[in-house]
Amino acid sequence: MPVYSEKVMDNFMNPRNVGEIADADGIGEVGNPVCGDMMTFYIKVRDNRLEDVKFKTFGCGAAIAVSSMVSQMATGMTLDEALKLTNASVAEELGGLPTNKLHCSNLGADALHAAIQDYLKKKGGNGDGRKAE
Amino acid sequence: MPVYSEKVMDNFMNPRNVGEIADADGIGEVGNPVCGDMMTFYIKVRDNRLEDVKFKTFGCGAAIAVSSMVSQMATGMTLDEALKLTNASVAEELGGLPTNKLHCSNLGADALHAAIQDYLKKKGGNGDGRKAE
Amino acid sequence: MDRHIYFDHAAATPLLPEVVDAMLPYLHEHFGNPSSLHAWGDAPREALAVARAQVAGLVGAARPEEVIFTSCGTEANNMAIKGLAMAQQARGKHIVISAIEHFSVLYSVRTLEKRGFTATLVPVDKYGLVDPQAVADAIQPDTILVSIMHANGEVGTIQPLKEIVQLAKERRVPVHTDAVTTAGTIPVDVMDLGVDALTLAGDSFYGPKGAAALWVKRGTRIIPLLDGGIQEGGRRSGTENVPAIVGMGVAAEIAKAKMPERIAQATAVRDALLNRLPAAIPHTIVTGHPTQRVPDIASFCIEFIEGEGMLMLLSSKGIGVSSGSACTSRALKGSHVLEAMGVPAEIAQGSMLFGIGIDNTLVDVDAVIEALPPIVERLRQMSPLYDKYLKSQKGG
Amino acid sequence: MDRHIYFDHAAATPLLPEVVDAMLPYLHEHFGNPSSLHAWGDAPREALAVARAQVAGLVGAARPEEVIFTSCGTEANNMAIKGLAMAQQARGKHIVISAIEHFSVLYSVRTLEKRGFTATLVPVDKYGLVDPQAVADAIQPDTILVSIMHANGEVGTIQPLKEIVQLAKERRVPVHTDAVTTAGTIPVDVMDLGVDALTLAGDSFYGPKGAAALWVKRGTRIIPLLDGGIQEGGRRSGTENVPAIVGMGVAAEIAKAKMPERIAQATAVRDALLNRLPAAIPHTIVTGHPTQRVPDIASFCIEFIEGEGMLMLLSSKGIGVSSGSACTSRALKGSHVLEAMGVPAEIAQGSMLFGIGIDNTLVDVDAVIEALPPIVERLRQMSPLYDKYLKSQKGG
Ligand SMILES: Cc1ncc(COP(=O)(O)O)c(C=O)c1O
Ligand SMILES: Cc1ncc(COP(=O)(O)O)c(C=O)c1O
Repeated sequence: MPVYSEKVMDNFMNPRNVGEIADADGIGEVGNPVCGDMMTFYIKVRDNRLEDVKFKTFGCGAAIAVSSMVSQMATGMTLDEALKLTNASVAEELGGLPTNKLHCSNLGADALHAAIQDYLKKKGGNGDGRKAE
Repeated sequence: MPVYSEKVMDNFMNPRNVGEIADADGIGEVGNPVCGDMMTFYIKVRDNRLEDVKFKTFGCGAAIAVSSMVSQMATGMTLDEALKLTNASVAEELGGLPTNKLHCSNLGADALHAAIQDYLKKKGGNGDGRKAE
Repeated sequence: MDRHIYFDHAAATPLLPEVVDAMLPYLHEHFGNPSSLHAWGDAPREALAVARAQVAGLVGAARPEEVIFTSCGTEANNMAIKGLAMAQQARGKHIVISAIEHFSVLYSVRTLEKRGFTATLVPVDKYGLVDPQAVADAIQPDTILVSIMHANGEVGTIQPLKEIVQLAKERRVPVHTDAVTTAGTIPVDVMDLGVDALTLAGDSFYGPKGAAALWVKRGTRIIPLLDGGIQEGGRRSGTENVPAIVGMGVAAEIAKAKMPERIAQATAVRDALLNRLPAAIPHTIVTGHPTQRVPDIASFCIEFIEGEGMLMLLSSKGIGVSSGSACTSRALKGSHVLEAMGVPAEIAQGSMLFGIGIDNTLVDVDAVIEALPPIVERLRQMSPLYDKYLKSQKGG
Repeated sequence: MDRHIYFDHAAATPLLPEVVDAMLPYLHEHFGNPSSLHAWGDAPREALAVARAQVAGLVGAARPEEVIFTSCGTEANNMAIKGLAMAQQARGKHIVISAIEHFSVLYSVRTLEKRGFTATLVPVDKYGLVDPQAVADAIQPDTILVSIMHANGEVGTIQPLKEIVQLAKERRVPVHTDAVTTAGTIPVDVMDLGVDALTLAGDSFYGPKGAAALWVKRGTRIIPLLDGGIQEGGRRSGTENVPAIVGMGVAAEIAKAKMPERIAQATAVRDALLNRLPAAIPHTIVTGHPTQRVPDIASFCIEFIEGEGMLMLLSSKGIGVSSGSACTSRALKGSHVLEAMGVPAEIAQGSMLFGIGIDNTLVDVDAVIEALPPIVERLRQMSPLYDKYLKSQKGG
C-alpha cells in the first residue's frame, strides 16, 4: 500500500507549474524550512483572473503534489474563486492525503492566498482605488 | 527438552517401594495436600538399620520420584546415615530437579526423617533407654 | 507414543496451513518495515491494514483503527488495565475486577495498587459466574474501570457480560473485557457487548504466537504501555511484528467464517468428555457452569490425586492435556480460579483441563476414556489421601 | 523498477534463509506452549533454552538466564528504563540519558517524569559523541540509572561506553545501554563494557521481527513491565513467541560467527558512500563521527531539499534508503539527533541514511552515485531555498 494516492504520486513525480514568474503580479511565501515545508507561489493576474500560477516548494512529496494541484486548480479562476479555494478541496482533488500530511494542503491554499493578498495590496498601493478585501 | 531428567522420569513412571508396611516400626507424614504435596513414609528397622522403606505420595511427578529415590537410598542405611541424608543428595542422585521443584526433595528427606523420629520416639517410649536425637 | 492426541488448545493451537502460508511472504521478500516510505514499506503496510480490518471484523469493531496490535494477550491486558486506569486517574483510582481474572489482569491491578490505586475483586459462585449486581455494588464514586473477562480459560464459564456492562454504563464506568478465551471461538461483538476495550489473542484461534490485539473504542483515552515511536497511532510503539499480525488476521477471518461448524464440532466433543469422564472415573467433579460455558473447554477435578502426574502419564500415552491454567502450570500454586469457586484446595490439585481443538473427534474421547482410568487408579494407589478416604469409608 | 537496491537495513533486515528454516518447525509441528508439561512442550522449551544461550553468547553474557526475551527493542528499552528506575526508586529518582537516545528510551523517561522522576539529558558534540565526563557531572546523589546508547541508529556514532560505565560505577550508578544498533554488528561484550543491562533486537541482525531481548546482570533488581504469569522467570510474562525467538537465536549465532567478514564488507561500502556521495553532490554534509562509527551506517544531510522527496524518487528508481530515523520517518519532526548535534533545522530536513546490509556491494554504490545527483538537482530546481542561496551567491 503506497503512502500516497496515485494522483498525489503523479503530481509529485511530474509536478505542473514549477518555477517562478519573473514579473509576477503577486508573490506569496508561507511555511518555514525549519518546520519542513516552505512554498512560494507566483501569480500573474489579468482581468481579475489568475492567468498564470507558478510555485517553488521545499518539502515532502505531499507538499510538492499539493503545490502542483493548487497551481492547476487556481489557474483560470477569478481572484474571489481562488480565495475561496480550501485545503479540503485540494486534498479531495488529490484523492486524499494521509492524515499526518493534511497540513500540507493548508500550506498550499495559504501560499496561493498570500500571493493574491500581495497582488491586492500592491494594486491598492498603486492607487487604483481597489482595497484589499 | 523434557522438564525432568531421565532418572526423575524413571522413578516417576516406575516408582520403587510404593505402598505401606502394615506393621511399620515408624511412620512419617509430611506436607499438606492443600499445598500440593503430601508424603507418608513407612520404615522397618532391624539392628539399627532400615530394613524396609515404603511410601505413599500425593503430589507432582517430582514428589513421586523423590519418594522413590529416598526409599531406595535409605534402604540398608543405619538410622544415623539415614538421618544425614539431605535433600541435596537426593536431588543430585536424581540427576537434578527443576529449581521450582527443589522443595520436593526437602519433603522426601523430611518424611523419611519423620518416620525415623517416630520410630525413635516409640522406642524411647518402650523404655529401652535410647532417646530421640 | 502410539497415538498423538492433543487436547490442550487452551495452551497453544497449531497454526492453520493458510495462516503459515500467508505469513511466509513476510518472512521472505516482504521483510520491510511498514513505516518505510520507499517501496519496501508498501507490502508490509498494506498487510497491516488488511489484518487490522480482519481483526476488527472478527469482533464487530466499527473502525479498524480501533485495533491496536500487541505482542500477546498479556501485553494487551497490561496495556488495558494500566493504560485505561492511568488515563482516568484524575477522576478516581478504584478498579473493579473479578476474582478469576487471568494473572495478566490480576497482577496489573496489583501493580497499580502499588501506585495508589485500590481494587475490589468481585467473587464468583461455584460455577465461576460473576453476579452483575455484585459488580454494580462494587462500583464506587471513584471507580474508573471495570474489567471482567468474557469467559474463563480454566473452566470455560461465560460471564453475563452484557448485563455487567449495562450496569457499569449506568454508573458511567468504562468496561474492559479479556476475551482471549472467546474471541475467535464464539461470537464476540464489541458493539453488542457494549464494552469500551477488549483483549484478544491470535494464538488462541490457530494464529501464530506473537500477535494479539487490544480493541479500544474510539474516543476512549488510554496511556501507552510501550512509549517510543509512532507505530499503532502512537499507542503501541515498536516495529510491528508483520508476519505474526498477518497470520492473526487470516486466522481471524477463517475463525469468523467457520465459527458455526467449529462450535458444533467442539460442543459434541466437549459434551462427550463432560458426560463420559465422570462416568468412567469415580470421584470426578465437572468444574465450570453446566450450560454457560464455551464449547471448547471441558474441565474436571479428579479427587485424591494431583494433576501433574496425571498429565505426564497421559503424555506418555500420547495424550496432551493440562492441569490448572495452561499458562501457569509451573507456578506451583493451586488455581485461584478454582479457589474462588470454592473448590477445596486438595481437590483443586487434581484439576484437569481439556482444550478442544478443531481436529479433535469422538475417537479422541474414546482414547482418553481408555487411557485415563488406569492412570488415575495407579496414582490413587500411591496416594495417602485415597488411602485415608478408603479407610474412612471402611470405618464409616 | 529496473534495479532493486536495498540500503535501509537500519529499518529492517531481510531474514537469513537459515533463520527462516530454523523457525518453520515452530510454526508447524512444534507449535506447543513451552510452559506445557506434556510432550508438546518439550521441543519449544528446548528451543527457548538454545536461543537463550545463543543470544547470551552474542553479547558475552555469563548466564543464559540473564537474557529476558521481549517482543521488540522498544519493549526492552521501556522495560529497562521503567523497570530499573522503579526498582531503585527508594534510593532516588534521577536518571541520566543522552540527548540522542531512541524515542523508546526518551519517552520512557518522559513517562517516569510524570511519576515524579527527574532526568538530565547529556548533550552531544557535533559528531554525536557523548563526553563521559559530562555524564559523570550529571550524576547526582539521587541518580539511580544511567542509560546511554552504544551507538546511534541515525548517524552511527559509537559512544565511549566503557569510560562512561567506569565513571558511573565509581559513583555506584547502574548503567543500561541500548545496543540495538551494535549488537550483532560489531563486538558487544557486556562483561567488557561493564554495563548492568543491555537491549538488543533480532531484526537488526537478520533475525525476524517479534523477538528482542533485555540482558540484565544477575542480581540487578528490575520491576517487570508486563505483569502476569511465570514466563521468563517472572520478569516478562506472556506466551513466548517461540518461532521468532528461535530465529533470533540462530541469527545471533551466525552474526557472531560472520562478524569479521561482515564488518569488512560493510566498511568498504560505507567508506565508498562517505567518500563518493559528497564528491558527486555539492552541499552535502557527512553526519556522525569520522572514525568512531559503526561499519554499516553512512549518513548525510543534503542541503536545500527535504529528505522524503529524495527517498521517494530514489525508490522509484528501485533504491531504498531512509531519512531521519527509520522508525520515526512518519513523525514529521526534524531529527532530535541531528538537532542535538547542532545541525541547523533546515539542513537536517535533507537527512539521508544508508543502512548497509550484508548483500550490498560497491556496484550498489555506483548505482546510487548515478541515480541520486539528478534527483537532488531536480528537487533543488524546485526549492525556494536553493533559489535564495543562488541569488545570495550572485549578490555576494
Ligand atoms: C537504537 C534503537 N533502539 C531501539 C529501537 C527500537 O526497536 P523496535 O522498533 O524494534 O522496537 C530502534 C529502532 O530502530 C533503534 O534504532
Ligand atoms: C483468559 C486469558 N487471558 C490472557 C492470557 C494471556 O495470553 P498470553 O499468554 O498470550 O499473553 C491467557 C493465556 O492463556 C488467557 O487464558
